[in-house]
Amino acid sequence: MFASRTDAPIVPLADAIAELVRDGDAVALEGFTHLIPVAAGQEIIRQRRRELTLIRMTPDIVYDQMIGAGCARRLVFSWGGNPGVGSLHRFRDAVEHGWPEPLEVVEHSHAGMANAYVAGASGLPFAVLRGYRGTDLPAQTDAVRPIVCPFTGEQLSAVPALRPDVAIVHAQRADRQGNVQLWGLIGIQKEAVLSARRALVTVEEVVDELEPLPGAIVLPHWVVDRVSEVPGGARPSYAQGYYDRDNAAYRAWDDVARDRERFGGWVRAL
Amino acid sequence: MFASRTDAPIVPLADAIAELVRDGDAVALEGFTHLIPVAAGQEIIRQRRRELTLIRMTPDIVYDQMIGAGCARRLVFSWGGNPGVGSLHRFRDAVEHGWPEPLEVVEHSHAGMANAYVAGASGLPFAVLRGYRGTDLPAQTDAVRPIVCPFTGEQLSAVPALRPDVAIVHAQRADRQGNVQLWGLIGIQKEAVLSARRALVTVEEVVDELEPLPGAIVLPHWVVDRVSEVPGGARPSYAQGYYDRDNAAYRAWDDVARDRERFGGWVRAL
Amino acid sequence: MSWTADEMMSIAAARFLADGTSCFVGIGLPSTAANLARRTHAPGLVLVYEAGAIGAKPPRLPLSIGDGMLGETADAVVSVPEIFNYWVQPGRIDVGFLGAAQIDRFANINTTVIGSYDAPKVRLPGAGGAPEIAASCGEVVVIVRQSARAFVERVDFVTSVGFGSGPGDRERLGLTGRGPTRVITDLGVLEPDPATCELRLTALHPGVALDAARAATGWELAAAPDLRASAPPTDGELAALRALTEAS
Amino acid sequence: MSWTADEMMSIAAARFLADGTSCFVGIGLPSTAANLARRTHAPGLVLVYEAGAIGAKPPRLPLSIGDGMLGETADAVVSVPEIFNYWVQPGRIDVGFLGAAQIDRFANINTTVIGSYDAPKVRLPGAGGAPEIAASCGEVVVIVRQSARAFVERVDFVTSVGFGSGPGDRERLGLTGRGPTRVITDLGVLEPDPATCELRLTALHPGVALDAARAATGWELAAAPDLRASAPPTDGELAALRALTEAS
Repeated sequence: MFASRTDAPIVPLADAIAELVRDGDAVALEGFTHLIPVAAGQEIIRQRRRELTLIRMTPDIVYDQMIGAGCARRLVFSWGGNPGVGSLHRFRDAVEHGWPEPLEVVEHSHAGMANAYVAGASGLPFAVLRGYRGTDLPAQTDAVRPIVCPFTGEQLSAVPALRPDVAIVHAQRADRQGNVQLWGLIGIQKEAVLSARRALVTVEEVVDELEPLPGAIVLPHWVVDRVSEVPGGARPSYAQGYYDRDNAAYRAWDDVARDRERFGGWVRAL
Repeated sequence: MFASRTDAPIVPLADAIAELVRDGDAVALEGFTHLIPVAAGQEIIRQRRRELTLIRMTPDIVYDQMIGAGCARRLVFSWGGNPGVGSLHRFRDAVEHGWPEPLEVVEHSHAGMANAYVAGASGLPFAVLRGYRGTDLPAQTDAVRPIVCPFTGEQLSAVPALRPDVAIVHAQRADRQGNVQLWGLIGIQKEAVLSARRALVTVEEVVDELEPLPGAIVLPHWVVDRVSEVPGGARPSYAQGYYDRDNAAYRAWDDVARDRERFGGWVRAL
Repeated sequence: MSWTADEMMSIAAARFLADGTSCFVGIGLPSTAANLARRTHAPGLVLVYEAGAIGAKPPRLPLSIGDGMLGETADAVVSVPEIFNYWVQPGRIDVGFLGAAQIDRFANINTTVIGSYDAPKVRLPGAGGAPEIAASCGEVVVIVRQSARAFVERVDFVTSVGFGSGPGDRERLGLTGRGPTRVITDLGVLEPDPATCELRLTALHPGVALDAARAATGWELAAAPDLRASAPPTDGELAALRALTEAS
Repeated sequence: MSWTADEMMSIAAARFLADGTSCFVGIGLPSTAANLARRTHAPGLVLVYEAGAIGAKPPRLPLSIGDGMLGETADAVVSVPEIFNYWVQPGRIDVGFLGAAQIDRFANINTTVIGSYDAPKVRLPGAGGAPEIAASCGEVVVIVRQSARAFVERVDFVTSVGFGSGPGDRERLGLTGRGPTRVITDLGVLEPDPATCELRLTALHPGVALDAARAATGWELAAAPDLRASAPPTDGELAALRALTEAS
């Protein structure tokens, strides 16, 4: 069920994707605006994975690319947009016009989806939150059900655990054993890795020693299946301590994604 | 319900206890073997608080002292002993012989009690865990009830939220605004503070600037009601970066606590 | 100095943020107004961003809610589950600051779809943190440009609950916060009628006619008996706002 | 070299810990055995302590499960809720290493009270992390000195479930781990009979007679047909153990 206690092999990204990601898998690429595993997502496009259930709280450019390239059958998400810019045009084209193919959406709020990951990481079948009540979201999904407090009788909402087949996250560093260190805004990465059956971490660099840093967390090698060294693997998002967010690239994507032709050219050039 | 956004006043410990801890309160002194707020507990003894519901995952020497001194009517806990030494004799005397007065116990497992704090900190009435099933604990408490997953039908256990009137923790440092920084084994301190109606933090020192440190967490001043500067306030437990655990003192307490007379002398000398 | 309607909107919104309160900030107009307030009358405003930054002090306007400077300048950085479970859900945040694609007369917000859910005319980004912010923050301030397309009788999709279908709904749903107390637009300010929970006009920005506000609203917009005129932006407010937006 | 029965017990327990596995360690005898294993045949053993230290490498034996050196030498330090929710509960830990005040023929463990709960003869420390460790770790190894007072027909209080009242109980209760696979004592080793789940003697330590083990057990102790003799401690094992215990 979970990764073995042995070292996490450090392999090229293409090998890691080939080994861990299969057609039809539920795949979670996480990174809450920071450390987004963009290179790994684009490698999934190159390897022409199909019928994936793509899971991500904040699908942005890389998911727009994977959806437009036809990798996805379903999207599980809580906010899908180009932050600070506008729409994800490939995502909208798939939902509004079924191009390149219809996309089933399973929609959460951030709080609901974060708690679904927490339940998965905790080995629980569901999580409880104050949320969704009075909104139109529960009517559009099987993933929200009422639950009653056995002590107070109060009604709350339950969400089912997320248990991806594969989680992929990007981190700043790993050591040669495969212990992973990330810092800055840590988002939902730990929960994504711990909720998944298999986990891949791409890193800016592999180092001999993970010197402790303020705000850093460590994922032990035995909960990680593969590590790939991919400098710049989070661009155009950012990796604190390595490079800044390329806001111009987010703006530039808007033009590429608006037009099917132009997007097709982008995919061929990938 | 929660602390205001204004600075947390930095006041002498005696004033903080007088202001925040009232007879009959539910009081949680937390610190999981590290950063135990011993000085604050002993000040509660000095101020002769009575009828308290004492809450603590791991009641050890300082709770043995408070129970023996007659501060407590009820104890909510998950493991009560002198770590590495043996029994808490004042705790046992209260439970086994009702001396100095009977002590009602509400008993959890660590996992159950930690999740009860998490529910309190999360504004939820209960928490869910895999636990207690098949044990004799649920029959002895109202604080464990079965709950069924609304998605899988699986049966799990629910525990009610802990919502102490007052939480008291010890930390390494605070700044003059009352922002609190602690590092090392952080235990359950954040959850204790966030689950409580009022919060007091004793610190080793008040500094101008909280320079970031590996593994450190910060509690913003607006979730803390009072800060007291009490160097050595966690002795004989330890404060990482300041002093080590005084294992001899834990062993020595065994003799003091075994004998009611000798313990009485200890209280009078406090 | 002269000013634009958007500048008036951001300044009017900023004025409602009291110093020493905590504010959950979304990207875009809310972030502009909250950062303006922190630079003018509310230096002690605690900015909380959903990416996990508590007490962020961004030197310029972030383009994304996860912009690096948010974490680097924050008093504390926590995980995304923690920001919602330990900070938003218990009601620790005084003001939730939201935008909207559609808002209706009972201040319900839609950021999910225009048209039907199954065959949407426009697929919007979705809920994000808004439903729980709207449910649990002490109060909610909405900032949105006013138009008949955005201000509708009934939203196509209730992403975040304002007052549902009227008085008593929030209590019935167990929503712990007070809900939307103000909607700030480029034309004026709307507030819920205490008796009916229906949004009505309580202030008009300088130079805006009541008819213009009514024309930009998809329901029969009522005006409060004591309809106020917003004070024009001061030079200080305009200078601070422009310094902020030009820096980003 | 000669050795004590306690030394034999710790060494026998350490031998069962395979290299490269993860082990949830309680203070006392389990900690001694686990740290010995890490210093002898299992340098890759991952020690997890309930105070939140994952991959701790203590230079000496900690007196408390929250001893500072645990955090300082750990690969990762997490909160107490996280250690139980993200690490123990999902079954990430291979071996849960527990002590006991009482243990019964079905390997149920009591660390709560001797006598009745409401009027206990002896009030013990209580559950701590044991119930969930016993429920969720891949398997459980118990280390306890053998005596008729500790090895009872039925524990006075089930703090942690072994096999309940026999085969099928763990499955019925939804306990995800395999439960106790070995009980290591100062006299020998007991393991559950695969058919009945009843603890039976599978090994005797050097110099211990079967009758002595039976006399130290509160039920009719059966011996496995292939009853083994534990290998005596090697000089290396004894030296490592004594270096460890003398250092603390």
